[in-house]
Amino acid sequence: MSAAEIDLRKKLERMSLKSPRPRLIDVIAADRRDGTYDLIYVFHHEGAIVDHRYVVNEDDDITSIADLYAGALCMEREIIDMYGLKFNGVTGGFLLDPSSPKNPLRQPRKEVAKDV
Amino acid sequence: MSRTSVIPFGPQHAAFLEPFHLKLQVEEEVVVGAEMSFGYNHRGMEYAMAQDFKRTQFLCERVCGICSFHHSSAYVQTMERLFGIEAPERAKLVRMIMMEAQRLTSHLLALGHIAETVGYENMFMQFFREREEVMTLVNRISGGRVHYSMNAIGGIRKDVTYEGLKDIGETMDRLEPRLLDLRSIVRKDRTLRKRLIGVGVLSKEAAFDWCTVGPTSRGSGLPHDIRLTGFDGYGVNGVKFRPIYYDEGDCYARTMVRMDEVIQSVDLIRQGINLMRDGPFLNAVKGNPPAADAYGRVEAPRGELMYWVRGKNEVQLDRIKLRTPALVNVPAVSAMIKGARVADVGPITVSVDPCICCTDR
Amino acid sequence: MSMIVSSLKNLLSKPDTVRYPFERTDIPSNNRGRVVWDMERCIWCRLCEKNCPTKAIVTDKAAKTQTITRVRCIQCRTCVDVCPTNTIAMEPVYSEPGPAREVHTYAVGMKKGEYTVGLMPLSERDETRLRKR
Amino acid sequence: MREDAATRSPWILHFDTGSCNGCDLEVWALLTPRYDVERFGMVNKANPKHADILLITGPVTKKSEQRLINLYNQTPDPKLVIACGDCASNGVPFLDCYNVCMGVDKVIPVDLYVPGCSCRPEAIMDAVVKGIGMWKKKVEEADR
Repeated sequence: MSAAEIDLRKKLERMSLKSPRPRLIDVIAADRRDGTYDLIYVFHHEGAIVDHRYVVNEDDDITSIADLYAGALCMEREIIDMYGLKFNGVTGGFLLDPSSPKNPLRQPRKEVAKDV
Repeated sequence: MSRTSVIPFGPQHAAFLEPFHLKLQVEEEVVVGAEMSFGYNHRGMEYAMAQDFKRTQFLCERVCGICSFHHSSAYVQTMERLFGIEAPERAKLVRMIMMEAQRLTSHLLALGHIAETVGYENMFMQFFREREEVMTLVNRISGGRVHYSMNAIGGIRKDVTYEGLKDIGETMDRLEPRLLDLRSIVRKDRTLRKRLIGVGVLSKEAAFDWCTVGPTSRGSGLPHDIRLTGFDGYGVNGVKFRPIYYDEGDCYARTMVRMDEVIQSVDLIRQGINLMRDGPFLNAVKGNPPAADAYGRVEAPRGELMYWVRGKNEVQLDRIKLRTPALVNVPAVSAMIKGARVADVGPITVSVDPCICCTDR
Repeated sequence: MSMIVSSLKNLLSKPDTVRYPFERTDIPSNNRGRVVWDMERCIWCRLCEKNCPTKAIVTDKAAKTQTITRVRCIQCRTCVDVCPTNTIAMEPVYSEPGPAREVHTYAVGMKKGEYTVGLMPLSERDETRLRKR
Repeated sequence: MREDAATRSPWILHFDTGSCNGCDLEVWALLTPRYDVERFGMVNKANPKHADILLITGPVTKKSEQRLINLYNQTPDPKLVIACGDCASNGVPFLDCYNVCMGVDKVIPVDLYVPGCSCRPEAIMDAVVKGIGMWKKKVEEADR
């Protein structure tokens, strides 16, 4: 479990003590174009959007939150398909067929200027 | 202990309008497990929509034909937030009226579909007859039956004329008594009640756990409605309404939520027409979307629809993500279906109004 | 009201069906049907070609023609909105289905509403250009 | 006799290969009171073995490509394929998408193209009426 995930779990547990419990809207992944990915957990809480943003590495083993919200499973499976990230105990193959391109939403790496 | 057998449903099946695959594990007549597979409609819209933010305006309507205007409204709202401008009051009201008109067509389709799935051809035809009235109305107003192409970033592309508004009002007057008749039929009808009451129950806790939205969650006693919080045109400018919800959580409750919302939409359209004042309808934007991100939400017929856009100071967008209501509602079917009989699988699946082109994008 | 009453009402009322191929349907006057050019006014600014979201329009300034692939047009009305001289108009009539994908060419010197019919070119090149992959 | 009976009522199979539902809805509108395509003896059948006319909507996605080929092979000859809408004709609004095959004709032979996004029910009806004529010819040729 990565540090970001422990943080998210703590936050979720703290939030779930509140009433009403926040509703999960979506799990968004976005390419940062340097081998790391944004992972955004979006919640609806008290009439507004609350989001928790984390940065994860390509080969991080991310803990699934499907045990807290069953609906998160499909969102995580989609991220596995689109970006090739790994979620613990979740398999991909949600949207893509074997004949489709692999990880279609990965973007080319940014060219980083080297120190001279 | 009886042996478990597997029944495949789909991808091409009489009960579903769209292709998706359902693998049922059945013991005798009772469903003990279900596995759903999607992706037959996956085109790769999120990649395509990030290519050119102007073209996306037309492309996002083509994500789903049933809720096309909701998609484009959500997109332009998100872009307005990103650009930091606000659409004029008149544009917001026009959007609200057209969104409610589209909700009418979508809900009438869903109601007709469920009537057809339980084998009630007569009611199916009646719902579709009323639906056609709304379809010809939106054709007269926007010029298209399915894709309205009315939205632009910063407002609407073309104003609705005075005659157009009068036409909408007259059509609603004509439609309302017929819809009220249909509601009283759905309330009392024996066939529907016998087929749908107590079937496919989704408890309040399960509905929350599966993150369901829209009529699916409102049928299970969760009064979420983004129209109260998300979209500026509703609930802020003096439009009054209350979310409709039922506590039973069965197929009949979901059907009744849709039936009541049809009447509510007629009322909301009338309120919108009354609030309409003359004024500008477009605050045009210049330049490329800035490198920031924004959320936008609307209440589509199937529930909350969310767009998230991150720009990068170019014509291309860095990332556009859409969370469609069907993505969370359709997987919840596997929770409803457990313990149901095979004959009820059709009505249960249709009662969440599955929209596979939204799920797969 | 019950279903029986409603059914009887329907039985006695006029049918809803439009006898379509034998009589015309009520296509509204602002229906987005198909794009037509009035070539007298075209100033060759190429705005329609540039703004078309699906690259359905090809402007040929040398040959003085405007070409539209009917199955590529998605009736978004962008070209009509951007045209500075009202050269382009949207007819309420929809494009006819047919066994071939038609390309309609409007040229200077033709009568209003007249066009030549061709077949859709193999547009692999366009597609790769659009896809940028 | 067989020929006469068959050509009077062709049965339709509608399959969605990844469209936006716009054309699907218009196909459904054909079955409903206002357009009522059953006047021509056409019935929407979910079984490919019963069908004569295939109404295909949508740019063929990679996952439904094989399913479309299966359906086409299961439909008895002579058969007619109608591609409804722009996206089924050449995949147009979805040009940037990575998971589509750009039109039905890249996968199976198409007899009639219906332009429009989404195509109007009248256009689909025109195509079906035209299609019956073409299909009758095919039946005659097959019987000869």
